[in-house]
Amino acid sequence: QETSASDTGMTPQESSSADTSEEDLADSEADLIDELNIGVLGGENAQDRMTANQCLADYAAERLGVDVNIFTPADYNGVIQGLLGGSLDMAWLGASAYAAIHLQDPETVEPVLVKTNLDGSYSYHSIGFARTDSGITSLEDMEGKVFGFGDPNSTSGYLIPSVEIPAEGESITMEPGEYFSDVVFTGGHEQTIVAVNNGDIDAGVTWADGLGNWEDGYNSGALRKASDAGIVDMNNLVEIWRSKPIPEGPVVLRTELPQEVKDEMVNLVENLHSIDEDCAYGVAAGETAGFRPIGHEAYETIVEVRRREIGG
Amino acid sequence: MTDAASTSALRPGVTDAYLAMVSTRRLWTTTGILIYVLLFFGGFWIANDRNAGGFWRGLPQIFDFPADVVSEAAENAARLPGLLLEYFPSLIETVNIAAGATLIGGILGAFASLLVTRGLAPAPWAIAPLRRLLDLLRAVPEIVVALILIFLLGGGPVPALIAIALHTIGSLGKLFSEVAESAPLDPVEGLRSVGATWAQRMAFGIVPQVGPNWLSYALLRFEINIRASAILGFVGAGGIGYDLRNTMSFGLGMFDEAAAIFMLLFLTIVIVDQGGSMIRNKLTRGRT
Amino acid sequence: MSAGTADTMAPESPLERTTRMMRRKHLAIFGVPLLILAYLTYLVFSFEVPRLLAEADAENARILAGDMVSYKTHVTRDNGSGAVEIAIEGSRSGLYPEGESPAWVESQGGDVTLVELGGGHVVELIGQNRLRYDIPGYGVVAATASRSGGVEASFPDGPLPDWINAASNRVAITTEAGRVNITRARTEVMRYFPGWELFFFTLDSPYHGLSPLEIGARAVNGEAWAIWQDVWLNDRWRHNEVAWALVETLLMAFLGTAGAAMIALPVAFLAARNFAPLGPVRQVVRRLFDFLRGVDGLIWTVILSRAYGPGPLTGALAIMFTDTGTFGKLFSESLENVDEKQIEGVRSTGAGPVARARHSVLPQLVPVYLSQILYMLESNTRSATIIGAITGGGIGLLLTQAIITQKDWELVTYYIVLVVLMVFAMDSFSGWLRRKLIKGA
Amino acid sequence: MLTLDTVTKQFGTTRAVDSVSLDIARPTMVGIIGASGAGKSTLLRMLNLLERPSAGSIAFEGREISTLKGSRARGWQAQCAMIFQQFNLVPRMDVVSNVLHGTLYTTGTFRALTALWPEVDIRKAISILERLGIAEQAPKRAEALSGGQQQRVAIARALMQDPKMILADEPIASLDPMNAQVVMETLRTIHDEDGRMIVCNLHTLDTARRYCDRIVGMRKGRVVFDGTPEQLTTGVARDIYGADGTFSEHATSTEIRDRPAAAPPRKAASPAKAAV
Amino acid sequence: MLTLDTVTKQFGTTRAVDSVSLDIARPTMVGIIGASGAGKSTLLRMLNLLERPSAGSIAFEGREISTLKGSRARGWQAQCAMIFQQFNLVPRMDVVSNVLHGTLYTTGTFRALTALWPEVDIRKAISILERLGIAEQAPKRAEALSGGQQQRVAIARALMQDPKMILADEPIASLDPMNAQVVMETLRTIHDEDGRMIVCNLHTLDTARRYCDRIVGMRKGRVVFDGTPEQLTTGVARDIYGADGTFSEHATSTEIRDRPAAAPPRKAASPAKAAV
Ligand SMILES: Nc1ncnc2c1ncn2[C@@H]1O[C@H](COP(=O)(O)OP(=O)(O)OP(=O)(O)O)[C@@H](O)[C@H]1O
Ligand SMILES: Nc1ncnc2c1ncn2[C@@H]1O[C@H](COP(=O)(O)OP(=O)(O)OP(=O)(O)O)[C@@H](O)[C@H]1O
Ligand SMILES: [Mg+2]
Ligand SMILES: [Mg+2]
Repeated sequence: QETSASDTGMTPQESSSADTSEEDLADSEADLIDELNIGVLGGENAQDRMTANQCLADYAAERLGVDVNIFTPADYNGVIQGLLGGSLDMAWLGASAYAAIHLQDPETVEPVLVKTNLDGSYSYHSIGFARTDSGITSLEDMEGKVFGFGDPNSTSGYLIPSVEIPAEGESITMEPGEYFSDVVFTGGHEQTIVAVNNGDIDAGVTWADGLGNWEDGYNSGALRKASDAGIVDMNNLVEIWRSKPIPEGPVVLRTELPQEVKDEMVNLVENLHSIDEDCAYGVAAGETAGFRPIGHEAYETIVEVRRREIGG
Repeated sequence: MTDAASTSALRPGVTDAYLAMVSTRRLWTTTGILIYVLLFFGGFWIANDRNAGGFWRGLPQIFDFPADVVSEAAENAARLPGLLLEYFPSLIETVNIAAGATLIGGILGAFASLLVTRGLAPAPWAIAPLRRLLDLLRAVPEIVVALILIFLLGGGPVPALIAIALHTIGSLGKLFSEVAESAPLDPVEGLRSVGATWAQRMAFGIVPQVGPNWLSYALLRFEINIRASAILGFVGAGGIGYDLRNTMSFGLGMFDEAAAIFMLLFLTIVIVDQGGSMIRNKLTRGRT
Repeated sequence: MSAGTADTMAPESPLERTTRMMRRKHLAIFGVPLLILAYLTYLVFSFEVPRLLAEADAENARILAGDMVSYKTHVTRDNGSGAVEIAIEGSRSGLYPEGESPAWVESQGGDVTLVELGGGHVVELIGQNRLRYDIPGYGVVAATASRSGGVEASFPDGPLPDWINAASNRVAITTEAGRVNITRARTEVMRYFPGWELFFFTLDSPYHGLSPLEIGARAVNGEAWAIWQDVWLNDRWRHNEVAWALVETLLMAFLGTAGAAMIALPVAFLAARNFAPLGPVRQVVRRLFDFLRGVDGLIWTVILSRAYGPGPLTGALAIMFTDTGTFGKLFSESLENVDEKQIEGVRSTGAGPVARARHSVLPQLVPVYLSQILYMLESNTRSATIIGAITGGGIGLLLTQAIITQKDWELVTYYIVLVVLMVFAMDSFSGWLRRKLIKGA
Repeated sequence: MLTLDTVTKQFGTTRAVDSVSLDIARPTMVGIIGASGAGKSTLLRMLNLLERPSAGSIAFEGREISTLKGSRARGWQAQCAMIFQQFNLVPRMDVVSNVLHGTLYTTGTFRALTALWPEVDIRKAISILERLGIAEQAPKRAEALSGGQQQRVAIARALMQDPKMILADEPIASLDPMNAQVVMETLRTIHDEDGRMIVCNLHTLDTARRYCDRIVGMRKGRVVFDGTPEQLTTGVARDIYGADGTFSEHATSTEIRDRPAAAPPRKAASPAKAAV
Repeated sequence: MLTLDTVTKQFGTTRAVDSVSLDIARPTMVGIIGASGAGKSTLLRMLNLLERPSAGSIAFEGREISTLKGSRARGWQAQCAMIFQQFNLVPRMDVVSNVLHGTLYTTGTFRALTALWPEVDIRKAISILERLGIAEQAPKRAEALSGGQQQRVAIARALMQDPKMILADEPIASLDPMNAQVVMETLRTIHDEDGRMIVCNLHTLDTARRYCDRIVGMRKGRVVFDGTPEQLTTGVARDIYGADGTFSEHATSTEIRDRPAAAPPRKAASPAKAAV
């Protein structure tokens, strides 16, 4: 997937706008839009999300000369609806959530940037896990057990595992009551981890970068957060499945935004790492090598998968 | 008439006092209305400003979402009966949560109400603290208790049931106590005079009198609890709310299922609402 | 007394009739509780209560209760570089600046960092990857972490107690004094303190660690505004945003209730039998009210979030839609119960319909409406909390998100306290207004 | 002045008022008596256009009023004030506002909506209240007043209309004897001083005899007696009330017997004095 | 039997009962009379332990009862039945259940709550109702009965307690004269036939005179008269009621005057007959 990302280079305007003086832009764009609304997905509590992204909003407001607001809807669907309805202008989505929007209306948003890991890759994994003391170590042991997804719009928490797990074995299906005794949605990555840890479900899927050590919950991801917070003891959990690499979701902008605004935002986020490292850490929710341009093509596979799985 | 004129000349005080009263009243009314208008439009402006979408911009889009749902549902109209059947068990779970919570909350609320009613309470010193406790139970939104219990007990209907039941104890306890407070105490005194215990006095002297009214309030609460139960499902407590959230989240491709769930929920609410108000009318009118 | 003499076709004696009545009564007295019991039993099994009880984890409750009223400070060593970081709650906003540390963490020169957990518990972080933990009453645990060899630990003799969880790549020790985690990559020592950390000032504030007296003195010396700013814009607790969230929640409740009442007020006339003689119109309006109510705030919220996105307006409109139905129904019912005498009295003077409505109908309805509206305002304050959790606005969102992410229970507690206070305040405000407007004048 | 010609009112199958013809040439104080259900109220309500006759005509000063519609009908109502047994005040509003309702026909819609009464009207209302001896109650809510006071507020509202005719439907039926006397004397004084026509339903014979110039007896919707108080003998009363042998006039009395009946009612004490 | 020694009851600043001493040696029918507020009710309520005396002692058959607590207090209440002016029945429950409430002290709570009354108690309740002439009403709700019938149900409940003493607090004050007579005659018969002590508050002199053996007069909480009916002259009554010259015994009467007073009340018709 890395190649497909590098295919989408910068547009000419982007490089030129980078050195345009800020005041000019602020003046000329004031009447293009009256405010910019950024939606930020879940995974952390709403307040931390606000805190982490406030600096981005401040930079954007300064550059665009309009109010920039951060919104932290309760779930993926909140952001999706906001983008579809046009009340949100920008968001960093999961791949599946992007696909959902694209399927419903391809004209609504366009992907512009993607976060890259420290090693330059921009992928992560869906990790299946269970409690150590349950004796489950692989998908074979899960027959007749309860399996848990996260949010229906999550790529790693639903879309990818729902396609790849049935491919792991002849008899495995995702239909509740067939291979698994039940298949449930817990609502999110955090809920999945707690549900597995509590024994409410026998195994679940969540996301991790797959780098570093299992006992730390890997270098980043939902498991790491839960482990750091002391909610789970990684000794008590065991990895039972791992997906192929999943492309990181795109930063999207509403298509209808004026080109100048789009350029300005792309420029800002792409260079955020060099402008303000702390801010970039917050926006990217962890160590990152920065954002780099990407286009729709990188997500065609996911869109196709989603179309097949869910419809639309 | 001359008589009237002369007296009015003698006592102009009444007229002046009244005119003064009228003008202060007008001042208060005007100020009140101004404050209200200011609060409403100011508040509206703030809400509009802090919202992602603006009021006027969103107005023509209000039906976009229902239109999506309806069009997909219409395309797959043939599936609808099957879907209704498929999600019926979830509906039952939602209704069960509401019914169980109303039942448990109602029974405990009834006990609590007797403990906090002046004139009936066996321990008058406990009235004030118990009332505060009931207030607290009412004040905490169900969703808070439910989510914490989901953390402690895991997802599913039980946290929702407990959360709604706790809230129900608070609100029914208060309402029941208001009813009990207005019940005549003659029968209680009559029973006291024969040497009846507190429990007997309550069971025979109060409960038969307030029963129909209590039942009527409990039914109203049941209606409210069905809605609460659906909402809690939406945040992870099972039932039809859980399915609604998932199908809604899936969006296009699952909208026919969402439509079926909408319909089930809507019909249930309307049926319980209408049926409930019919029974309640009977209960409260069939008295006296 | 002489009833027994007339044998043939004798009407039932009082005793027989009483016995029959008693039997009917017994049916109800035993039947109803039995039905309730049966239903509850059914619920117990259909909701899998026994399984739930068996699996309920007291540990979670302990974490929750502990976290609500205490915080922990992490001392983290990177087992690769040997660098030590101290951070409250392990979060970046609570990071101690380079070179600063709380008194219980002591850099012993060289490579040794001494962490005192209190109660005689002392942890030594030695070099880049070694650890020594002296546990009073148990003994010394020593561990070395390495990329290749995992975590090699030595424990005092005897079986491992259950508060030590040791695996080849990870050792976790939880004592009453604190927690120690060693993995190949990191060593983490956590000490717990009661209270809400950094509630007023974050570490980077010049006022952190000052006593209230000192702060008071500085405030008097003209720093009041700066002090206030530091508290108000506190990076961790973000009091300003919490305050805004409360305002948003109240706004949703107020705008929703007031808007619904204003719409329902005139429309309700069309649904009242004694004011809308046209049957079909009445039926249509009534069904509309039923529909608005039946769709419920939850669904309205979901529907409206497409058109309006996240925020308080969406919640306010959702409440407004449902409550227009509720008020419509309530108002039209009160309209049907108005006292005709007063209206007739005004009518007999030749007053027109508008004047009649204003001077004889309205005075009767105002107190009824006001108490209904205020009651709904109270209840909508709670609803707005919930709806905010769905639409993405207000204190409800903060609260549910904090609960769902499950680590910031002190934030959860803070929000719950605020919500409860808000609801109490709203209750007493509406009670005050009710007394003022209805009983007063 | 007022002419009723075979006025009939049918409610479903009951004929509440049955071909009543009456002619009242001058402003008189007319009492209408009759048993419960005789049709007294219905008759009065038709005069005020609160009900429409099923048949027959009602004319005042030559103008047919029973067919008036809309604003004209309300114009007639404004000229023909009505007083009710249950006072029919707005209990939650203050006394003066209740009196001011008497001006609602002439007040513009905006004024009516905002209740911004002109000061001159307020002064007039209070002076009427003073005449009736209840000016002190002006700022109170109507519901805070005793029954007798409330009925006087209703009379004040009627006077506020400055009507050509006052209709009173059992104005004293809800009052105790003392208040009943005050109210009836007030009405009589208004009749005597202002020369307004008063038609008053009464259910007690002695009151009718004492205060009215002309008495109309009704039974089952029909007029069965029409004459002076003197002509109303116990025998006639028995006919009107359709009573059997046990009929006792006493039973319908509300008079206060231990009061000095010496002062002839026609020259009763001034209302201000009567109000105690 | 019953001895009251300087019994006093203070409510805030009012002394409702003030140092009342009484001694009733045999089961007598005692009437207590006095104006409203004289302290009659308070005295009776103290005897039944519905109130506790502020000072003084109440002893029954030598046992001090005013200090009894908990179950013992309820045991005394079970022996000392009380009848109220407002009947104090459970209006929504049937008559038999109301009567059976008289056994609540001895019936277990579970039995009572589940209405599993012992068959013998049910039979007894119905036979008492039969004795009082209202057995036909047994399965009806108490609220469906007339006042007189309800008071007889209350008496039945008292009899069900098989009490040593019956207290009656103005048992006939809410009843019409006819029913009042039936109830008083019932009480008298119970006294005569069962030999139970009856203490009965009354606010009419003639009733007290007619039915009681001994009359106690109270005024402002104190006993101001204690003697036989014969000793209760109009002069004494005037003292008790603190009435001025206009005091008319008539005003306190509830007797049915047009009934033949011939039959001496002591030998009144049997209750069954009295019930019409
Ligand atoms: N709105 C109505 N609808 C149907 N029947 C009515 C109505 N108003 C009055 N009636 C009937 O018309 C008859 C005359 O009633 P009306 O009230 O005029 O009698 P009344 O002489 O005023 O008696 P009362 O002394 O009881 O006021 C009665 O039989 C009454 O039931
Ligand atoms: N619970 C109470 N609290 C305060 N004062 C009381 C209470 N009960 C009675 N009183 C006062 O005690 C006095 C005696 O009252 P009590 O009811 O015993 O009089 P009574 O003779 O029964 O009069 P009545 O004929 O009105 O029943 C009265 O002044 C009454 O107001
Ligand atoms: Mg009438
Ligand atoms: Mg009394």
